[in-house]
This record gives sequence, C-alpha cells and structure tokens, in this order.
Amino acid sequence: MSIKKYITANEAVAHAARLARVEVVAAYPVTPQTTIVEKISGFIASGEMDAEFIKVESEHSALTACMGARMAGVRSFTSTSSQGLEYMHEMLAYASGGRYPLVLVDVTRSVALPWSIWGDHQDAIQQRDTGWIQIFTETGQEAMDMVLQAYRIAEDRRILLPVMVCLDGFIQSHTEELVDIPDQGTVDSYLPPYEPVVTLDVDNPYSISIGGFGRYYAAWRKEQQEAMDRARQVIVEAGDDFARIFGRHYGGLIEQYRCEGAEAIILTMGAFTGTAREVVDEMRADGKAVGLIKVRAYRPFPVRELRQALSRAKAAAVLDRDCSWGCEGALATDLKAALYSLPSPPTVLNFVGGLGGSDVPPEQMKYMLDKALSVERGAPSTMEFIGL
Amino acid sequence: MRESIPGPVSKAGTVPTKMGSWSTIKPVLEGKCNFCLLCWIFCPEGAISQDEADRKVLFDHDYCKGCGICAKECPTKAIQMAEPEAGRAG
Amino acid sequence: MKLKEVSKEELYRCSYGCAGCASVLALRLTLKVLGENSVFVVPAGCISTVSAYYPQAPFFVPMTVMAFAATAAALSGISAGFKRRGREDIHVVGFAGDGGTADIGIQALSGAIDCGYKFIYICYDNEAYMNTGIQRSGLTPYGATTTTTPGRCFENRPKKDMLRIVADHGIPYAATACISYPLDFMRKVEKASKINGPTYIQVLVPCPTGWGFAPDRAIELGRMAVESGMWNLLEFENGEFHTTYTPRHKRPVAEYFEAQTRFRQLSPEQVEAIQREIDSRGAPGSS
Amino acid sequence: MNQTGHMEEVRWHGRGGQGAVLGASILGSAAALYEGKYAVSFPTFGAERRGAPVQAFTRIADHVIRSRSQIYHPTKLIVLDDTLFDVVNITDGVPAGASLLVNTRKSASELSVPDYLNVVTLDASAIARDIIGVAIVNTTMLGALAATTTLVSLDSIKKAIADALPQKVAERNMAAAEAAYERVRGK
Repeated sequence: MSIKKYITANEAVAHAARLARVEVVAAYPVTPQTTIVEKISGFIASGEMDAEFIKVESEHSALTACMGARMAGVRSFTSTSSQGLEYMHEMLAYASGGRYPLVLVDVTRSVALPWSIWGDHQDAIQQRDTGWIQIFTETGQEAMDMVLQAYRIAEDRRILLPVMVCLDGFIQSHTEELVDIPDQGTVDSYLPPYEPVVTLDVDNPYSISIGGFGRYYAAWRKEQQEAMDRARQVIVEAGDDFARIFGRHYGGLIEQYRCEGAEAIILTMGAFTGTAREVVDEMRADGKAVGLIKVRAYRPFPVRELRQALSRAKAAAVLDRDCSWGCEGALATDLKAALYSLPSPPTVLNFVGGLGGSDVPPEQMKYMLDKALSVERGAPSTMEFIGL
Repeated sequence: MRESIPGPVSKAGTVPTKMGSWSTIKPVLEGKCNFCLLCWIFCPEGAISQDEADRKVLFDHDYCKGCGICAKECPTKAIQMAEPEAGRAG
Repeated sequence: MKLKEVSKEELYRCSYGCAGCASVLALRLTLKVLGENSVFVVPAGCISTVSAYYPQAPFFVPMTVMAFAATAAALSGISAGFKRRGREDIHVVGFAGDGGTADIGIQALSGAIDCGYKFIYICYDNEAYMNTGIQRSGLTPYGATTTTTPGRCFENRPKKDMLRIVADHGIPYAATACISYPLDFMRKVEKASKINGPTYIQVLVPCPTGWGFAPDRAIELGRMAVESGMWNLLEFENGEFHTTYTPRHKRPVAEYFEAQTRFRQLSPEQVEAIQREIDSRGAPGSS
Repeated sequence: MNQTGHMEEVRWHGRGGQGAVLGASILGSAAALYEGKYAVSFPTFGAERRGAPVQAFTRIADHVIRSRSQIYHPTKLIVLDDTLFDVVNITDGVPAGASLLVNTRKSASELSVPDYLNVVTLDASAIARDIIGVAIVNTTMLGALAATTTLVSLDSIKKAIADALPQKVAERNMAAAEAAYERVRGK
C-alpha cells in the first residue's frame, strides 16, 4: 500500500533513497540539498533505513566514498548542489569512466561568482561532459520516481554508468505537495538487489579503475559512448516498467505536451515546465498553435526524439536556466545540432532566464512563445536574456 | 576479460612483460651464502627465492631489474653484479 | 617477527618501477604481512603509474586507482561497504605517496580518520613528487633541492610532521618506519591490521632518482637517515609516542647529506645548523 | 488563468521565527490530505533570519497544480505581524475582492488598506500567548482563516496541526486555532 504525504521534493528524494535500499550514504551539507540528507539521517536514526552514513569532510570525498561503497559491492547514494557539485567534478569523471553505477541527486543551484544560493541549472550543465546520464525532473513525485528509476538504469548491465537526477533548487526542492510514496514490497519488485559486475573481491581479484595507453583508452571511451547510446532505450524501458507497476509515466527522454499542429514550441527542463503547461493551455485557448517539449534526459541527448517532435514546427523557443559563456544556452546549442539534418529545421530562439533564482513567470513564457509564433521558418537564431 | 567487464579493469596478476629485460647487470652468487635472507627481504622485485635444501638464495633473472641492492646489502659479500651471459633471456 | 617467518609469497610483481625502487619494496613487504585478504587503494603517484596500465596488473590482490586527493575517502567508502557485507576481516589499505598524503590528500585523510572506519593508510614517503619529476612536497625536508626548489632556492621549510598531525586526530594507531628496517616496518603493518579503526604508517623510502644516489644504495640511505636522526622510527598508540628503534651508532648528518646530491648546495654552516637542531631534539612527542 | 478551474493563492507575510512557512505548509497539507484538494506550499527562497520579513505561499485548487512561479496576485493574504505594513508593500498585486487576514489589535479601519479588500482583523497574539504560551500565531491565524473562508474546515486544520507538531504542542495549537475560529465566527 502506498501512502500519500504532503512533503517537499527533497523529502521525497530521501524516501526514494530509503526505498532503493541504499546501504551507504555519504554527503556534505550544501543549500538547497541539505534537507535530503537530514531526512535520511532521520530515517537511519529511527531505524526506518538500515545504512551507513559516512559524514565526509567534502563533496569530493562524498562521491569518492560512494564509489568506494560500490567497489565493496553495495548500493550508495549522495546528493549535492552547486559548489558541491563543482567540487565533485573530478570524481564525476572518475565515476563514469570507471563505469560506476552511482546515483547522485543534484538539487540545481547557480554557481559562484556572483555568489548565489538560489536556483538555476548552471551547476548541472557545467558537468555535462563528465559522462553522467543527466535527467531533469519537474515535481517532487517525479524526482522520487526518477531516483528509483535511476538505480535501475545505472545498474543495468547494458549501461553501468552513473545517473544524476536533477531537481530545481527551492522551486522544486522546497515546495511541498502531495507525493505518493510506494511501499517497500512494490519498490522491491521494480528494483532488484544490486548485483555488481566487478568489486574489490579477494576471491576473484581485479585491478579496477586503472589506466591504459592510447588505443586502450580510446576503446574504453568508445564503449562509454555506446553505453550512453544504449541508455536512450534503457531510460524508456525503465520508465515504461515503472508505469506498469506504479501507474505513473513521464514520457521517456522527452515529454510532448500539446504539440499536435503546434507552430511554436517551447522547450524547458525542470520545474518551470509546470508553469509552461499553464501558459500553453492558456494560449491554446486563445487559438494559438503552441506546444511544449519537456526535455527530461539531457544526457544522453534525445536527438532523434527532438528531431521528430520539432519536424513540423516553425520555431522553437528554448528556455535555458544556464549559459555556455561565449556561446549561448546549452540546451539551445544541443537542440540546433540535433535539428541540423532536418531538411527545413525550425528557427531556434534561445532565452536565457531564471538565473540565480529569478522567477520565470507566465508572462515571460508567453513572450517567448509569441516571439516564436512571429518568426518565419529559416529566420536566424537569436539569443537573449529575459527577466532583466 | 574486457568482454564481460566494462571499463578499465584487468585481472589481478596480469604481467605481460617480465621486467628482467630492463637490466644490464645481474646478480650471481659467487661467495659463501649464509642464508641470512637480507637480499631476499630487500629485493624490490621479489626476484630472489630461497633454496631451503641447499640453504642458499636463487635469482630469477626474468624479474631482476639489476638494481644491485642484494649485492650491496649482502653481509658476506657473496653476491656479485655481472654482465648477463650472452644469449640469455634479458 | 623473524625474517625466516616472513611469507615467501610474492603478491606484487613486475611493476614498471625504477630499478632499486624502495616504494615498490615497501608495497611488496606490506603485502607479505597482509596477504591475499587485502584490497588496495592507490592514488596518482609512483605506485599507480608503475602498476596500472592495462593489461598490466602487478597487484595479485584487488586494487583500484584513485584520484590524487581521494585515497582516504575511498577507504571510508570501501570499509563501510565491507562492513555492510559483513567482511570486516578484509584489510582495506591506502598506499599513497608523500604529496598524495601530506598535500593534496590531507583533507580526505583528516576526514577519513574522523569518520573512524577501519583502514590502514600507508604513506610511502620519498620526500618529493617523484612520479612527475621531483617537485617539492610538504614532506620534502629542509635543505633539499627539487625541480621546484632548485639550487640556492632549496626547500626552506621543515618537513611537515604528519605523525603528529594524525595523532592529534586521536587516531588509534600511527607509526613511522623506514624501508631499511623491514621487520620494524612489517611489525607496524601487522599491528595496524589488528586495530579496529583508522591507522596510519609513514614509511621512508629513499628514491635513487629523486635524491641522487646509485640504486644499490637505497637501503643504505634509509639507514643513514635514521642513524643521523633525520628520520625516527616511532609509534603512537594509547595517546603516547614512543621510539621503536634507537640506532646504536649516531652518524653525523653531514655524512647522510654527502651520500646524495639533493643536499649538496648546503654550506658547512647550514649543515652545522641542521646538526645542532637534530642534537637539541628531545624525546618524541615532547616538543 | 488555466482551463481547469479556479485556484486560490494564499500569500503569507510574517517575520522570520513567526511561523509563516509552517503556516503555509499546514494549510496546504490540510487541503491536500483532508479536503481532497490539490495544494502546494513553498517559502520565499532565501536564508531565513529571525525578525526579517518573510513570505510564504500556498496554492489550493480542485485540479493538479502545475505552476511553479511565485504568487503575484494572491486571492488571500495572511499577515502575522501588523508592523510589516510599515516595512513591505503587503497589498502589492492583490486584486479587488481578495481577502486580508491580519493579526493586530487594531480595527480594520485603522489599517491603511485599500477599500477593495475584505479585511478581517484579530488579536491572534493574545490568543496564542494565552493558549499556546508563546506569540507564534500561525496556527491561530489558520483557525481564523477557516472561519472566514470555505478553503478548509477547522477540522482539517486541526488534523494538519496534529500531523505537523509533537502531540503536546499540537494540542495547544489546535486549541488556539479553535479559539480564533470561535472568536471570528462570533464577530
């Protein structure tokens, strides 16, 4: 029997770690992630969760300790934000290159300087090329459900890559809403016990996470890319299986919302997708042909799915809560690359907004979509900051 | 192994090259070995073994890098460093 | 422990280490004590560089290469994992150089000692970043040249006292050792392996390449370091320091300096000052 | 503003330490868990410091609430401390017909509030001090809210208080909510 609780997304994530039967947690406090591990500490103290909590001295050590636990053959969990994720950067690459099936929750937050504890996606985007599967979520429910799915995806023998589940700092992490918390038995039927492929096993010893000269190195990297490619399918499967058992489905790599016949489509990642739904509904009611694509998987990037979803639109309005300085919003760049081979691709308009915790109110999204409706297909791409 | 285990992993104890090829000089036992085992314990490469029956040490030239620590530390000066014999491996 | 009782099994072989590498020797002896029931975490440094290029795997026990700063954190994670799996009998060993321990790894080491999981952290101390070509570390002694403290710009700060630093964490067991005293070193490794908590051993490993001496003199140089008082064989347990070996014959520090090239820029007056400093030292832990 | 129906947007004004965030949370959970509605609640996002003006928000609707933007046009305002009128623009963005519930010893006419708002005042501090023992008025104000709107019932508020607080404390807070309810109803 599942139970409904009125809780924050952070609390929901803590429940997910508990239900995933995580055995080692290592974490370091950083706003707005901290309440996740506080809750987990509470679960361990009350006996609701049977796990070791390693109170490390830094995020660098947190991720390392999670890798260590995996080397010993047990499931681990960590979460962080912003500077903490930046501090983990080196170990993020170790984890993916070493093919560790870790799960990390990033409660997204802007990156200093300028100093800011508030939300945007800059921290996650700056880790884009570390080789992690990155999935953005919209609600507390989706964050919890995705953490459970993340263990399935990461530990799948076809994948063996770490997964970063992103939820938006504050507007998602600290917002309370109804969350359906499944019972342990149902979760167990979805997520089997962890069976590691290789560990530090004294009876079957290996040197693991070692190095190799050129061609070996390149071969491992190619395998890593192939696993990322396979992850597109595995993410969809994990979501479909989840839906069969729990009745909740989030749409695989992307979710299309009212895209039928849409001339202009707004693309979002994360919690502001909810606001965009309202805006699309309202504009549709006014007879405007607009739709929404929620990009769930940022890595692996849903190239084929986006190409199909946008093949008939004349313009895409991309909301980036990040920027690749000297270029543009990261999602916009990736989207353009994905659309390149279309015979007549839609115009991509990039809007960088919601930085440093600033709100993206419905008016801004309407502005984006109206602008997209007004451009001709094939018009030059633009990039602008909104909300200033 | 790489077929079943993804990532940079290798079976423990895989030694494709024996490092004896590195050395230009090799230890030889020429004097009286008192079987004190100092050369054995100090050999970085584990290239010295014990012949318990004859109470003397043996050198495995496949592993010896020719550092000469054994000769230096031998209290009876029984070990000499010498050019390897012609035609010998390493 | 006697030499005849030391395990004949070789559990580390065919590294790419330099001829006469005392770090490799320290690893070999560590494995003789701990045996097959041990796993190793090796960060960036000499030992990982000579031990971990596919398909080469000279460790006969499980090992992993870890990021430079991360050794001790990995030990906590592995130890916690083994605890969960009921395998606390397995020795979880970190094997890191002086830079990986006293510089970039000191934060994780401090944190891991605080966490309190069972592990043995061994610092093979060759007193500089030898793997990258002899750069100064926090454990380079006063007076030594390296490629980043060349010539007259020799290292002008004292060697960081890691034993005292880990002791001040309230670590259950810590020791210094020197590769030239193998039984003392191995006894300390054995002692550490029986402690149910974090332990630390720092073993001095003379480096022919970095210190400037012929490879066959590696053991001799370590002996000279101890006999000159430049290095002391100590233990810290039950909150107290004590000496495990006092050389019968003291040796002037000048002799130790003359046996290698890294101190040769020191003037007689500077050597004299170092000698006075050594002579004025009290019992371990008393300063 | 959306196709699925009406949504109540409640904005809480208080000072750090007065319980605005917990009040918003209890209101949301009362609606979501005991009224069969959908609700979300969230604080203003920032470092909370005692005494500093803070805001918190509760959205309540009969349908799934998707918007993640802040609340700019609240249909209900709850003010925990009347000194805030001098510090922040409390009625900013509030549409005509919205209701305003203020903890104050003053009467509605004494507050400089636009006349297109429905104002209810209550000395919640006195009730809280009497019954709870401290002047933390969030639960007291929730009792008053239940009396003035159809948003949530007093019963649901009391259940949500019982969920949120340790038993002894919860009992006193429930009593304070009830007292405020009766006081406002009696007006």
